[in-house]
Amino acid sequence: MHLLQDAAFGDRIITLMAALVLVLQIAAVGQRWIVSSIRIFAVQSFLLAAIAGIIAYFNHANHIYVAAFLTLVIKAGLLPWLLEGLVEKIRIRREIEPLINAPLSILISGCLTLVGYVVASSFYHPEETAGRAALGHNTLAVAVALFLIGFFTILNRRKALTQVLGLLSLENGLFLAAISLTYGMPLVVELGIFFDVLVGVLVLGILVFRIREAFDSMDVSKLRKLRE
Amino acid sequence: MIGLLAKTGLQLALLLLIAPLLGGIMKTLKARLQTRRGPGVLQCYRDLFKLFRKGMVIPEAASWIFSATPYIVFVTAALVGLMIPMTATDAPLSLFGGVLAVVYLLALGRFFLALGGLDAGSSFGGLGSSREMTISAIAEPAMMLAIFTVALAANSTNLSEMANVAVSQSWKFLAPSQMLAFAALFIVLIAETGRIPVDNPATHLELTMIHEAMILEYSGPYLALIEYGASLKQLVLMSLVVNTFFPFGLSSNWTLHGLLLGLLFYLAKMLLLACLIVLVETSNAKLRLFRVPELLMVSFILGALALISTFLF
Amino acid sequence: MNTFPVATIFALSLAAYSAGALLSLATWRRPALCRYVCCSSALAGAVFGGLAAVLGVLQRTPVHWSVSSGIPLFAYSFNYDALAGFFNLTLAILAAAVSIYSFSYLKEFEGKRNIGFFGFLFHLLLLSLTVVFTAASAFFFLIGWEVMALVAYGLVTFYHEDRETRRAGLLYIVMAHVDAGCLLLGFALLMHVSGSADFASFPTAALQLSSTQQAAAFVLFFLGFGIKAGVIPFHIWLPAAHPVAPSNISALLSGIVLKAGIYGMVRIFLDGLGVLPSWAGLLVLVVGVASAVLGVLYALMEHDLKRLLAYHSIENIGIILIGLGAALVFRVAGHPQLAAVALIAALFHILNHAIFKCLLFLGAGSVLHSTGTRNMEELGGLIRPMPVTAFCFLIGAVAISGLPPLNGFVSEWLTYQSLLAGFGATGGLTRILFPLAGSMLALTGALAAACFVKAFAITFLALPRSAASGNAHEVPRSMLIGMGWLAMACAALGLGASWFLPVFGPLTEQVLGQSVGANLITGRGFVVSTGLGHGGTVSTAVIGIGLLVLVIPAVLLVSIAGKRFSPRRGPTWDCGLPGLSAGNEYTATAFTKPLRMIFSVLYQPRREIQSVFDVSPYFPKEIRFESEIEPTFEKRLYVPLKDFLLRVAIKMRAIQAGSIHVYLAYIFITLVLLLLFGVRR
Amino acid sequence: MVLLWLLIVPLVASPLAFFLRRRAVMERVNLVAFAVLSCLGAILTAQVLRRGSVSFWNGFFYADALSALVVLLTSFVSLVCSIYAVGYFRQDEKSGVFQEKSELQPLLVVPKLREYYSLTPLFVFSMVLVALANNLGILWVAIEGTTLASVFLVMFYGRETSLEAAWKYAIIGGVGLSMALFGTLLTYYSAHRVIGTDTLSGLNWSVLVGNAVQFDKPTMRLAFILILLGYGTKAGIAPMHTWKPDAYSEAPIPAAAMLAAGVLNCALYGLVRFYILTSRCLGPEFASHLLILFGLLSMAVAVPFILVQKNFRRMLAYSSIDHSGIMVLALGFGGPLGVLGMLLHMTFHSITKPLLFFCAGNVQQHLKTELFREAKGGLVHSMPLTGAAFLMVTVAVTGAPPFSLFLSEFTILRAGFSGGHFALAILFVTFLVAIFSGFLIHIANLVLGSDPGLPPGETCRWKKFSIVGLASVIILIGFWIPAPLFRLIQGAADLVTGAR
Repeated sequence: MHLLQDAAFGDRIITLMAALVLVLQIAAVGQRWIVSSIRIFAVQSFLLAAIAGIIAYFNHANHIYVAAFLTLVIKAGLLPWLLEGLVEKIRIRREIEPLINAPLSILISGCLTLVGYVVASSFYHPEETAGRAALGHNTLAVAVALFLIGFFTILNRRKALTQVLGLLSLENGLFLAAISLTYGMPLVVELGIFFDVLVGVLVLGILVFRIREAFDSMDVSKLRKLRE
Repeated sequence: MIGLLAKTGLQLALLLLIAPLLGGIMKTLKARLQTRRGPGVLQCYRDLFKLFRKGMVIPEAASWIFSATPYIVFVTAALVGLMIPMTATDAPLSLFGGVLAVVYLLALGRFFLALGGLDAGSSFGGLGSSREMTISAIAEPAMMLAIFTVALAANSTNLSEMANVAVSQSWKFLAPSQMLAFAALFIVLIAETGRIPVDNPATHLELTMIHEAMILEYSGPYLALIEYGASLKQLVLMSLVVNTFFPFGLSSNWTLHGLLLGLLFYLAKMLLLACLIVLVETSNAKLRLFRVPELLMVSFILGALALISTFLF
Repeated sequence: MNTFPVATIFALSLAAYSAGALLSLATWRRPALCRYVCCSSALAGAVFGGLAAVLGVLQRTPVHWSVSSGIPLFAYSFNYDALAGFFNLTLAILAAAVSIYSFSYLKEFEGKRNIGFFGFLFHLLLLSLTVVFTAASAFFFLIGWEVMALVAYGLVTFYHEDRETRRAGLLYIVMAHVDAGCLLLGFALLMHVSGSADFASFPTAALQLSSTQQAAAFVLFFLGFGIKAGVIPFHIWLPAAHPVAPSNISALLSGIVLKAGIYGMVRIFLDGLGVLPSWAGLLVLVVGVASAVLGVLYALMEHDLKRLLAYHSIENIGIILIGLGAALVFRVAGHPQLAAVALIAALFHILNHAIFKCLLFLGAGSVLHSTGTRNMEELGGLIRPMPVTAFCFLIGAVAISGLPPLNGFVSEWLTYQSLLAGFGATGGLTRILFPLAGSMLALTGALAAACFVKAFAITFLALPRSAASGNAHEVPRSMLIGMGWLAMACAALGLGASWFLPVFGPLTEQVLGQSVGANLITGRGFVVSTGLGHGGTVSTAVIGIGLLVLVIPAVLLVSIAGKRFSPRRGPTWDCGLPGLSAGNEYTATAFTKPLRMIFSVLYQPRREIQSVFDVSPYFPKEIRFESEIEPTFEKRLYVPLKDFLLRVAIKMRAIQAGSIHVYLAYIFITLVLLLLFGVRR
Repeated sequence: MVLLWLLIVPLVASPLAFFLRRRAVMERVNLVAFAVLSCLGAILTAQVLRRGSVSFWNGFFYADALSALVVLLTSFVSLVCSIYAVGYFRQDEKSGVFQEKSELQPLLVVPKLREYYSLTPLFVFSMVLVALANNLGILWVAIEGTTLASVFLVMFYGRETSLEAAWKYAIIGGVGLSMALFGTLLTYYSAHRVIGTDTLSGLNWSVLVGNAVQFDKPTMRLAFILILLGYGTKAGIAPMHTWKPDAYSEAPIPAAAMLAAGVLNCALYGLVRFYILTSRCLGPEFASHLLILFGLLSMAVAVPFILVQKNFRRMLAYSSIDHSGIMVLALGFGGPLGVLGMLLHMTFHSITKPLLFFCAGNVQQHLKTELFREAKGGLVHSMPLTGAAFLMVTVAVTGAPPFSLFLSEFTILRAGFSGGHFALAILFVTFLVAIFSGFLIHIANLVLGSDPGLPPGETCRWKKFSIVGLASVIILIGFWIPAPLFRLIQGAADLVTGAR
């Protein structure tokens, strides 16, 4: 019972989950099947929601519950569902070779994780580690790494859809950073951001659909008509 | 004012008298050096007289420029003659035009002579004009350098001033700068007066003609005017050289005695210079047209040396 | 002196120009009316401008007034001092001539071209020139400057259907913008020090300039103004752009627009930058000499009448720069009197060149107008059908060759005098430069004379070389009046130089604090001297009179000695060759052959001769002769530069190859690098 | 209150246009809406000039001189574009662009026009929101909103190429904006120990700027880097500029003009807001070094593409890259002159740029090509008005006197000198000259030349009107600037430099 009041315990849990998130992200880098990378994203989002929930629970910050809930619904539920629907519609399941082959990509994401740690440590404030207010602070590195790796995924993948997935996991990184640094933004902002993400994915989805129809493939590296 | 007019009249008369004589003398001297009897000293007078009395033909292609040219050539030469000291240091019109004016007035005459040469539309006229303008153009810088060297000594381009200064400091002409300048100017003189080795005044071979080609279409009085102008120009340039470099006997005022003395000295000096020219003429062959620039380049370099030596020595 | 009228009259001329611009644009649908409006308003503006200029030159105290734009520090401020007055006077003389000339000249546009638009640009050109000469602040000056360039571009490309014209126009505007850039930098530097855009604040600010800053500013301004003035080696746009414009505009371009560059130099070098070191002056001098000699040498090889004149503009700009450079050197060497003389030589040559170059271009315009060709090899014999034009052109030719008694001679004489004095006034080996410059000036003069013998004789004398010039006709009266007015100006400024020169008194006093204008004149007012007590004297008036008087003995000789003075017309003898035809005549190419061979090092002439024969090579049916000289600066300097730039640009296009992954990679790499840069302490 | 109306008007106009599906009505709705918007903008300007700043909903919406300027420019641009759009789309319809079988499906006229006329107000709404939002998070949301609203405008014509352009625009924009969001987050973090997180106003700029000095410095450094990259992407600063040529050349002209003259300002506005915080917190050096670097880089990148350009639509994009580079550079030069120069440049650029697009649009619609090679010159014979305007605006947009952009560039140059960046100033001028030359050479060869014998191309009154009107505004503003406008700009500049 007392375990559930111990900030240190929560902190460990959060760290563990964050590590999981990172692992998932790196796994997604090597992933070939679109559907499974969508699922990976869903799980990742679920973990994030959980982290958010734990932070909210441990320092009684109610508005983070909202954020957690939204993440759960939109990112772990709605978006994966939409995307899988899209995959069904356009019947393209398998990602063709990424620009950089899997082992090398994974190596690079390792390096990016390192960069994440360097960046995070540059404004890491040890005096804040004590006490419950500091919950999840050392997940920041994971967040930055998540961001960078997501970015890397976008420029590494050929398929329009996987680029969208990369964009989403990059957003996840931001979310993790947000909750772990400042326990989220003001609620209005959170709502706005979620709304934007939703609309953005819809727009991109429509785009993907049209591209599929126009070029009967989703390979964006074929989009090279506009050039000097 | 009256004095000025009198001087002008006097010098004009002197110019018109001596000019043909000088030409004659040079012809005779040349003939003698070539062991010919040659024409008399007065031959040029006879030629002019004859030409003036002849009728003339004006080409149909020609315009009024053709007819204006002889007058302009003659007038410029005469006017220049009034700006340079002959017997006395202060020439009548020297206040109104220094050596620069002299050079440019002669250029004016040449300008119209070249136009006249082209006006008739004959290919020889064009040939002559082209060559004349070319040679005079490349002779110009050398002449200007030499003149500058002399003018720098007097710190003036005013010929009377230059003569005065020259008179006041005797034996100045022995200074290396003066000698070099003289050499330079002498070459230019030969080029300007169209004598061997640059041009042959006696030839009518189409390939070698320069001055003669220009005036090929002229005849009668106009030809006479042009010839007269040419001899005036020659006289003017020669007296320019002698009086700026060897100003002996130039009378500083217009007294009768001074003038007569000055006249004697003047004639003597001119005779010497004439001999020098004739000597050069007879001892050289005419150069090919495209060797002339080299000769003039030599004179340019001499001029430059003269200039440098003014403040080295 | 009461300064009130200057401002008002000047404002009137500005108003006339602006109104003219708008009116001619408004009436473009009715060409005839438009033509009247255009020319009359320009003439009115010129008259007012001239009036204001005369007052402005004579007045001692400058007039200054200013109009605000919305932004502080950017004000439209005028300053009408003696220098501005002088340049406005030049402008006014030319503008009057051109607007009279255009009255008939524009008639050929009717129905073919939009006279309204032409008038609009024409007035804007005059307006911007006035602004350039009177602007009191760098900002306003730059606006006038650039408007001038743009309008000139519009006028140069007026016949834009022709490809060459478009190319020339572009070359011009690009060079013009480069010079505007240099000026922008130079002025920004000065304003950075002075903290104000007013010219008036520059002299005091210049005292705080470090020597390197001063040098930098000088170089920038010399580049800027030099390009505009077309000094070698920045001249390439000039012979391209000036000929292709309508002739009345070419006259203005060569006559006065080039002078804007010189105006800037006088304004800035003598007034704005403090006392420049002597190397600056010597640089100007040397560049001047180079421009003069090379300009005339290239002009000799031109057989396009207007291009030939354009190259002569380069030459004369060089002569002007010689005077200016000498003035700069003398000022720093501590001889203000001498500097004043040199400056007067330069300024007077500006005025003279403006007049006779304008005259010559108008003459060329008339020739073009009535024969339809600029190629001298197709002209000839025009002196009979168009006697007045021929006479005016001859006056211009004599004047530009610097022959007495016309105006070109006086300014060159003054230039010689200042060079001569320069030898004594400066120390060290550099003093050699002055006499050498003098001799080069002499070479220039003689070559110019040769060139204009060619230009006049081949164009106007002997037999016509083509049908076009065979049935040429004299141009309408207003064109003749325009030319005649300038011809008279040439004669007046030549013969009356000694009465005109005192005008420069207030000018030099303003710029150098030395008023020598008055004591340039001795001998009852008709003798010009250097005003230094030594150096020499000349009197074009007396020379003129002398030339006239001495005609009497000549005539006497001819008519008395020659009793039977009866000129008989006959065929040209030509050493007995029968049947003279235009084919026998010397061509322009032939005329300059000796010089082409003598200076072949410079020209690198290329010639090819094909002879077509049927029986034996010794009896050719026809011979095609073709000869051209190498445009050294274009070939060696500008073309390689252009090619290099384009090659680099084309290589750079690989950046935008179309692959979104590459695009994202740019951002990603930038991000990572910057993050690592951001975290380092 | 006026703030609310500024937002409501476009927000209402969008559904109106969507449901009243008749062309004439939709056109009118847009015209009226943007006319009203411009009036409101003027009113806002007046209020700001009087009171210094206006706020609403206890500071949720907040307008000072800077935001007022951006609102004014946005409304002006949208009005001009809506006028031109009428003529433009009528011409499109006449020449049957919509009917022709595109890759996807035969596009019907009304739905397409509906798409445009209902999306544009949303687009404008989000641009206005950018200027009025006090909360930096909302600012970000609004800018993201501009992207989302304009993606469909970019792929309006539904060609393969426009899909490609839209995709690049969306992805690059999305990535860029997520960087910006990260930056915002870090700013919030670096501020939260000073202000505290729980309050809603924790991200309000008006609150942050007060105590920016105590922010956590290393965090702020990273925050500014991310913001610069993020909003820089939206402003098209090299090397994040790559989406611009594609998007600009594919979008219909009015939308492209709004992207170039409207969104650019919004992105730079966001950048400036953060620049203020950063320079208060870290001092100007850190920010200005980065800004100068990216500004010059953008100009340098623009030069070669303008010099050797085949397609005049893409050329306009590079010009706008160059201009955003100039503004960023000006901000980097800093000091009162630099900031003033930047804001002047922003104003003049937004006034001048649309005309350039309009002329290009006319040419493209008349010649049915956007390649110089196929245009073959001689345009002035068939469209004298457009030709003249095209040349004029080319000169104007490349910053030659007497046009207004010269004033701002001159100011920027002086800022460079007073900042002691002599070499950079020389580089700046060199780029300007090169760009002028490249631009003029291309356009002159397009406009001038012998008559290719095309039919006269200027029939539509709306297009003529918009061109003549805008041209006269440009000429006027070149010589004289209304005092209130300048006071507004000056006020904004003081705001940035902290002089007030």
